[in-house]
Amino acid sequence: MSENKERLLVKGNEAIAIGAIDGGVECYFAYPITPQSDIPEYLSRELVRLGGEFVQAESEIASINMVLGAAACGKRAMTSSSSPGISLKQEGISYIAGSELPAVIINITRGGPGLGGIQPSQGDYFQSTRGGGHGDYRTMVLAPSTCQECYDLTIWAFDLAFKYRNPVLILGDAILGQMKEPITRWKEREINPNEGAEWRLTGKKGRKQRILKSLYLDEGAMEQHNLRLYKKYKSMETDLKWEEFMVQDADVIAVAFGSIGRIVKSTARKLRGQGLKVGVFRPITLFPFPYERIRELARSGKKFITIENNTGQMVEDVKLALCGICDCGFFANMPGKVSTPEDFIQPIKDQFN
Amino acid sequence: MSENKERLLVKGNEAIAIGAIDGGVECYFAYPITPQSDIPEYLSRELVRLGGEFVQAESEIASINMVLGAAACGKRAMTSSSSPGISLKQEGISYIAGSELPAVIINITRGGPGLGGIQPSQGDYFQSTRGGGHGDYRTMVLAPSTCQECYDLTIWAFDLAFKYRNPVLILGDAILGQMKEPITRWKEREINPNEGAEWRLTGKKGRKQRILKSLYLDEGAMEQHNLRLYKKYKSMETDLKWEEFMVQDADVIAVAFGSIGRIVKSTARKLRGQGLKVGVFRPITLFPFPYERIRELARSGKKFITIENNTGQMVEDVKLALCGICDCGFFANMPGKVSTPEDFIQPIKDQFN
Amino acid sequence: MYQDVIIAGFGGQGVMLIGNILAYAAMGQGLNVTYMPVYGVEMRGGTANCTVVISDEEIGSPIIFHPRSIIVMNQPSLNKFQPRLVTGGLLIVNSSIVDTSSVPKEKYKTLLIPVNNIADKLGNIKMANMVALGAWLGATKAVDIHHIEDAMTKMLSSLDHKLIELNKKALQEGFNIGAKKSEI
Amino acid sequence: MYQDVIIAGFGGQGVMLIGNILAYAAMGQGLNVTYMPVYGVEMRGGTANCTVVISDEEIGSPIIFHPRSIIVMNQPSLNKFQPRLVTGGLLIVNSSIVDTSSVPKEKYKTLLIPVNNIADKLGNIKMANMVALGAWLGATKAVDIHHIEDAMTKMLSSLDHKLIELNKKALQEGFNIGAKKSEI
Amino acid sequence: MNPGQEKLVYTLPKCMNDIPTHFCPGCHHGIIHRLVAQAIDEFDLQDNTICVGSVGCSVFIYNYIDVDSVEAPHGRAPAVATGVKRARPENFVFAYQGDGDLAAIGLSEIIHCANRGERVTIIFVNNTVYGMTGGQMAPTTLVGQKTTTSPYGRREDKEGYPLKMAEILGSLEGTAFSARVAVNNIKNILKAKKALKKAFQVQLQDIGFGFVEFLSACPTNWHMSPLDANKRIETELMPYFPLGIFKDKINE
Amino acid sequence: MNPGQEKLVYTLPKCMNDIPTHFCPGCHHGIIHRLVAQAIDEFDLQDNTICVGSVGCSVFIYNYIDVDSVEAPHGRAPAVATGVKRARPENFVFAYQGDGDLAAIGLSEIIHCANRGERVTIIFVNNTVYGMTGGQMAPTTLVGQKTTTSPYGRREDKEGYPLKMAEILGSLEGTAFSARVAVNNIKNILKAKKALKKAFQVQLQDIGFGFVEFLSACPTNWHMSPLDANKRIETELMPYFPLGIFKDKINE
Amino acid sequence: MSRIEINTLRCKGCLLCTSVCPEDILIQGDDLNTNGYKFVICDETKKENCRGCAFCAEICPDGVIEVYKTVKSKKRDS
Amino acid sequence: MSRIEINTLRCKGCLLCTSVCPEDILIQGDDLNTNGYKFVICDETKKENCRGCAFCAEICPDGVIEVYKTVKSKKRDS
Ligand SMILES: Cc1ncc(C[n+]2csc(CCOP(=O)(O)OP(=O)(O)O)c2C)c(N)n1
Ligand SMILES: Cc1ncc(C[n+]2csc(CCOP(=O)(O)OP(=O)(O)O)c2C)c(N)n1
Ligand code: SF4
Ligand code: SF4
Ligand code: SF4
Ligand code: SF4
Ligand code: SF4
Ligand code: SF4
Ligand SMILES: [Mg+2]
Ligand SMILES: [Mg+2]
Repeated sequence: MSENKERLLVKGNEAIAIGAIDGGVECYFAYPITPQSDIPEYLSRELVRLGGEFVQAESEIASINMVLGAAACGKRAMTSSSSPGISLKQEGISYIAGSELPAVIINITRGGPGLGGIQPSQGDYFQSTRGGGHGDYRTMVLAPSTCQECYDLTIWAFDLAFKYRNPVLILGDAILGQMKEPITRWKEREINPNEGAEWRLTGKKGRKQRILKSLYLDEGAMEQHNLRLYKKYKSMETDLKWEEFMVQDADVIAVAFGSIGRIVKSTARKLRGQGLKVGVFRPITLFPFPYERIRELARSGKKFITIENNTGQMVEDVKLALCGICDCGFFANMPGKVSTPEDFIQPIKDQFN
Repeated sequence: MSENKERLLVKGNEAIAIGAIDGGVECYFAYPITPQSDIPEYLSRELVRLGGEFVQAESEIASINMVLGAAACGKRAMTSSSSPGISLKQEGISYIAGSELPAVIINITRGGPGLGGIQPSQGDYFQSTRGGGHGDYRTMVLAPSTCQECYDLTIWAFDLAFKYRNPVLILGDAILGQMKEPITRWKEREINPNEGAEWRLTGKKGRKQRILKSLYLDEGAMEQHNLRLYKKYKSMETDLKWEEFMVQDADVIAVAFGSIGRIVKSTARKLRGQGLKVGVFRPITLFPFPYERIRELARSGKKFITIENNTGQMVEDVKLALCGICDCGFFANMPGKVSTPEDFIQPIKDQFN
Repeated sequence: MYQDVIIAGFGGQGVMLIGNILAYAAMGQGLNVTYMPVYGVEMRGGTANCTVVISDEEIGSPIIFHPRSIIVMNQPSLNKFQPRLVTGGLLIVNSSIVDTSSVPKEKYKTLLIPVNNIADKLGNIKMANMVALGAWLGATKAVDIHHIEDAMTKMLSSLDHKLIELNKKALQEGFNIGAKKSEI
Repeated sequence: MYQDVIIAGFGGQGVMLIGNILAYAAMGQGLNVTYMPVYGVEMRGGTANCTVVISDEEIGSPIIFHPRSIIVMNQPSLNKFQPRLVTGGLLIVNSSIVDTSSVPKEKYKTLLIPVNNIADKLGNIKMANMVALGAWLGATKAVDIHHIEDAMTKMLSSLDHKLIELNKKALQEGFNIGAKKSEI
Repeated sequence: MNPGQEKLVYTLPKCMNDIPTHFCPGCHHGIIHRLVAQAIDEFDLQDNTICVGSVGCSVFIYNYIDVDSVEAPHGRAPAVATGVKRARPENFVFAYQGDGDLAAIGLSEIIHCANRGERVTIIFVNNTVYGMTGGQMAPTTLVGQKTTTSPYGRREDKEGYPLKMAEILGSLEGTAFSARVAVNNIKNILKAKKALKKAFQVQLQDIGFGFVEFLSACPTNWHMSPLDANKRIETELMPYFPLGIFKDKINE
Repeated sequence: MNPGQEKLVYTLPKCMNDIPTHFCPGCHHGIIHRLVAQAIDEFDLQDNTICVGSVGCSVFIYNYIDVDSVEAPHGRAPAVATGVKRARPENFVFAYQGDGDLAAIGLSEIIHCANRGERVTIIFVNNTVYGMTGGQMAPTTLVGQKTTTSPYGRREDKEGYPLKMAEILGSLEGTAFSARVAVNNIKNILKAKKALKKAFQVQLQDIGFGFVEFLSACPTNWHMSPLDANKRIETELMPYFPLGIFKDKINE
Repeated sequence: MSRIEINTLRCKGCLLCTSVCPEDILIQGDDLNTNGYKFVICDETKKENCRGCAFCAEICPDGVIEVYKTVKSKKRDS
Repeated sequence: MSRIEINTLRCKGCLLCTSVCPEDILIQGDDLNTNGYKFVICDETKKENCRGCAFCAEICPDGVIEVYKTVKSKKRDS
């Protein structure tokens, strides 16, 4: 954190909105839902002031499809919502992925299933990383754990979305969305007028017609399309990102993402205070997942425990990473339970036996 | 297959519709989509003739919510759709799971993502088994591989839905939905007027008010709710189901579900003809997944390959089952490619080296 | 006992109907059978096809890439499916409208039958499909003809009796030709 | 340096405001800080609370179950949060409206301050929150008072100058009381 | 009863629970809840009613009105109500929805439900904002009205004009009764009661779909005192959203 | 040109590709496609147009009309078009939707798009059935009409009456032009051309939302010969779905 | 004389009741209840005029008011 | 004499054109094209009457017809 630059005290939601502005968002479409409504509230004011487009859509479905439309024009387009609203966007997300369009989608989750509640939860990990919609597609998934990261990763998300022509999802929760923390803005808003010039729709003047679609009916066409997508998803591994916290000499590594990731860091500090060598591995890209790095750490003999604010989702990825080397412990902080560092002390300690 | 009973030559879709009728469906709500429209077409005729309710809803969302309403009244209620339509139902499915209501949901998949095509695909495995909607819920998932199973499993699905008060999903594909095969009806339609008497809504006459909901705002309430759900999902393992085909003496076991499961059986027969000891393990319940049985087989030294009509989804479950014992090969038949037994010969052979 | 066939032609030529009748008959005979149609928008194109597999064992795949026999009722179907027929397989061609010079004869057991003309002579060109089905049966003997007749009666129940009888005649005519031609 | 506090009261008592001011001031002083409000429907109930954590190290959890200090502006807040306060922690109670007999005094460093009355005397009962914040600062010295004043000026910019000055006075008054009382 | 003797003439409806509400001071939801409960009592329907709740500030309706209840996802109450009514035509079925719920995300469901003529009764609370989520713009927000997501006021050329649901639904064949009412004063409360009664009757008499739109104050998100908010109903809402009956098949 | 000299007076519009269609014999989609293409040519918009396709028998519109195109999920074309137009207000944006697409699953999207007055033009093809999926009941299916999912005929008391979209959308403030036309004979084709032109103009002149509903034959799913299906437009559809202009802000 | 009973614990001080009382009986008090609201009370000087019309109760969003009507002595018993 | 050209390969034999021709020039032929459709042809006996009105082309769903109009000799060149 640079001490010289001005720091702003903002909510995670606002940090995302500011990140979107600095990241060059031009079109933003959303429908209100707690605990993310600060994002549309901020952007309805600030993006509109800057000449960008904001439409409060009639529904989550309409908003994701407006994103599809704007993205097809090569604009940096975004939508945001929370769990039930994200469920409703699944068809649209699948279309955007299938049509290979860039889009940034924010999910500030709540507890589920159903109406559930607005309490913190990480229950949407599977939905985010395995493509909750139909078909064999993936979205990139970024999981911030501080307000600064909310800002940083939103900017990155736009770049990734255009790099891969694919939806990029930011997975936060009510803690991150609602807490305030100082952030530093480090990027000037700039709009690249040539972005997507090779594929975007502008009217066909001076060139051949372009068709952006996900329909593949001709024999063999869908097969080829799926194969190409598959290779693209594989290639995303060049953009893996994670944080390692005191893992070097650790005997036990706790794997946790997002808000739980930061809370577990507090736990680790406490346990270090008790003389236990605990480290934290915090995946930042949830898809692609840093399997290889975890495997590497495992080979050096460390023990693992996954801690999530759900009944066990990312732990499957960690197990797939550890496959054949060792197993992984798991501690489920039930969705709806607001976690504190104390909650994780015993589960981590248990790994030392 | 009993030779005495009359056999009917029907499509898989029709077998499901007939299974629904014999399974006692009272309310059916749907929206047309290929390749499953035979189901609403059949039931709009036959269920209505029997005095049941059919509404062609204005959308997939409306239809899943009509199911929610009818299920809340303790009726055997069903909806059916195909991939994009199922994506749209995710919010509703999450609500039904969260409200602990019984429902049967049919997904006769198509190829995705997006509009994709109506070709066969198993691209919705993750969505089905990991709860494509938000929150930490699961649906039971049954995967038939013959028209007879389409009929049988639909009947079973209703029983399971009421047993667990949970949505049960039947995951088929275009091959199963569209192919005709002889089936034998073995169950008489009967409606149990007392089903769900302990929880269903009827008007509160003579008892206390009942509230069916998924909202849990009070401190600790959602946590408890999620814990209870989690235990329920665990308990579903008493209803695991799978088919083993020549696995006893097999050196290599191919794991495959649904239509691919039956096609791989043909491949296995061919390979046996060539002297290779190949078996097939076909999970019928995809959630819960028969991890334990696969692990057992692995311990006896067999090799595994998973074959799917997607880029690799169930293979993660097989790997989780095999964790620490051995790895699992994988062959991806790309969605949209119509598979034949020949396609799988080489991949399976490769496992023998 | 195992047999499979792809039947293909224009939308109006009744290829799905004879596929269904064949499957139905096989079931009547106590055999295992699968019938797989093309479906959905593919049908808008104007051509249609279906695959029937008959066996006394459990049937794995209802989809056959290399069929043992095919019945092609028009030119596009010949072009599409003939290259996939197994060597030595049975190839039944509607020679009334297919350019017979384009039909390979050595690799396969090829039966060129002017089913349109035969049907026309029998009284209705629409029964060309029955002639073709009959020919296939004559050549393969895969299912007893009386089971086919039963199936036909059931499936065509909306037609009047006379037409059903005519269809049976077409079937028989095809059967005879198929049986004879394939003896050679 | 590490400090955390839960501030709780009725919706109208301005507890979120002083939480924000505190967080803002901590940031101004170059510290790490997190501010965590309750949000959503929970606010409909009529009570509100927030948690502020201040540290010169990276802050892990913004949520504190066992706080080191609490400021309770009404009875329900005392009932809810006092049991969670760490032994020896700082407990600041608005004794103007809280039943002081119900306040445990031994386990904690307890400051009973009639903030409503003090604010009223200073000219506006609405400044009770500032008195409370001042008292907490006086007792903890967690953040320099001039950073608080800067933050206040920024946050209350919509108010006229005179009111801001009054608020500063309330803050100072509270600070003095807090400092004095906690010396004892 | 003797002259001079006291009689309890107003207390909570029988089917209402005697508990504090979670609503903000001066919120009309509380009044409307009670009117609905009174109508249930009047037709003696408590034992026979199934209530479909929706998502919005009225989400806890089942805590207040003591009848069997099911919770619908945001906007889908008409679909859930359809499922309930088709499953149990013998029950009285009503749903209670806000304007975000009914006119934004749930617009398709309400129109199709009305158009099918489902025998259900829908209570629609139009407070021109999303109350529960903190005052965002609704499809019924007035032109020029500032909300948290229309900080410069609703602009007719970008966001369009507020939807008049009672009129739109009234124009559909399946709708048997549609009216717009208010509860800002006693006269209007009396009219609202009458309208509610009819919206119940069209279901009970198997005539068709019943609908009542309530103009409702949200002091919190209008940033007004309860009294000013109450006045706004008459001064700002009624000129655009006229009270009245837009369809009445009972009187046809 | 000399007397007696020949002149090509009718050929495909410039912006149409010269390829066979995938439509069934006698399907009106083909005629409507060409009318749209003619209008594009007339306003010289080919280079500037973005077409939003929908899911239904018209799904391949981009194969026929040679303009930049994006494919919307079933029912969501108005939302996609909104996204496109907001992103590129300088382009001419139109969507083409069937009656299942627009009036069933996409009802909410079309109404809100119209109500916002989005500067887009929507071509709506009402053939009273779901064509692509094999002839199921649509929201516009006539009472009594048998379809694969209304095998006993549409029942007004269960399925309600067909929705009149041109009228409903015409009643919204944001709609600048709304009309219902047919292409069953030359006279109606000429009227249809005029209506299309206006629906283009309201967008080009930044007046508001433009909408044209076409009554369209689906011989296949009506189980009629093309000629009989063409006749049904006049004998059965027009009496319920009157042709006409329901909103015209150009002439106001 | 008719009369009303106010459940002051539940009153939220919205004052809607004061806007409909034909006798201006209801006024805002000075005290806060435990929820922090300034609840309404009866103006002691006007209390007697209560007609038992229940307008106040009809409009109260929180169901705070019960109304007891006293049968007019002029009327016959019923 | 004006005239039309029919792309018989693309004609689907729907006969809509026959319903609008003021001169009844178009009739269904007997042959099938390669797509299996009985395409329309011009009635040789009436062909000459073609007005070049293009009604047939306007209504043809498949864009099968092109119309060539011959400028009337009575009119002046333009
Ligand atoms: C799918 C979904 N989207 C959004 C929300 C968030 N949400 C809850 S209530 C509500 C709107 C409330 O407004 P309204 O229906 O007008 O009711 P009010 O609170 O004003 O009475 C919204 C958007 C949700 N719960 N579910
Ligand atoms: C979400 C979703 N639901 C259903 C479908 C299946 N589907 C494709 S087109 C269509 C309806 C077509 O009818 P219509 O819009 O009237 O167009 P037409 O084919 O009649 O021109 C349906 C239901 C789909 N593709 N996606
Ligand atoms: S936010 Fe508005 S609608 Fe919701 S309870 Fe408060 S006043 Fe009522
Ligand atoms: S099914 Fe109907 S709408 Fe579709 S192409 Fe055929 S005739 Fe046209
Ligand atoms: S009952 Fe009537 S007169 Fe008496 S206090 Fe209430 S409103 Fe006033
Ligand atoms: S209306 Fe009810 S809540 Fe409001 S002030 Fe009067 S008594 Fe209190
Ligand atoms: S141009 Fe006119 S006259 Fe000539 S064939 Fe066509 S419709 Fe008939
Ligand atoms: S209208 Fe066109 S497709 Fe139809 S018969 Fe005439 S030329 Fe052929
Ligand atoms: Mg509202
Ligand atoms: Mg249609």
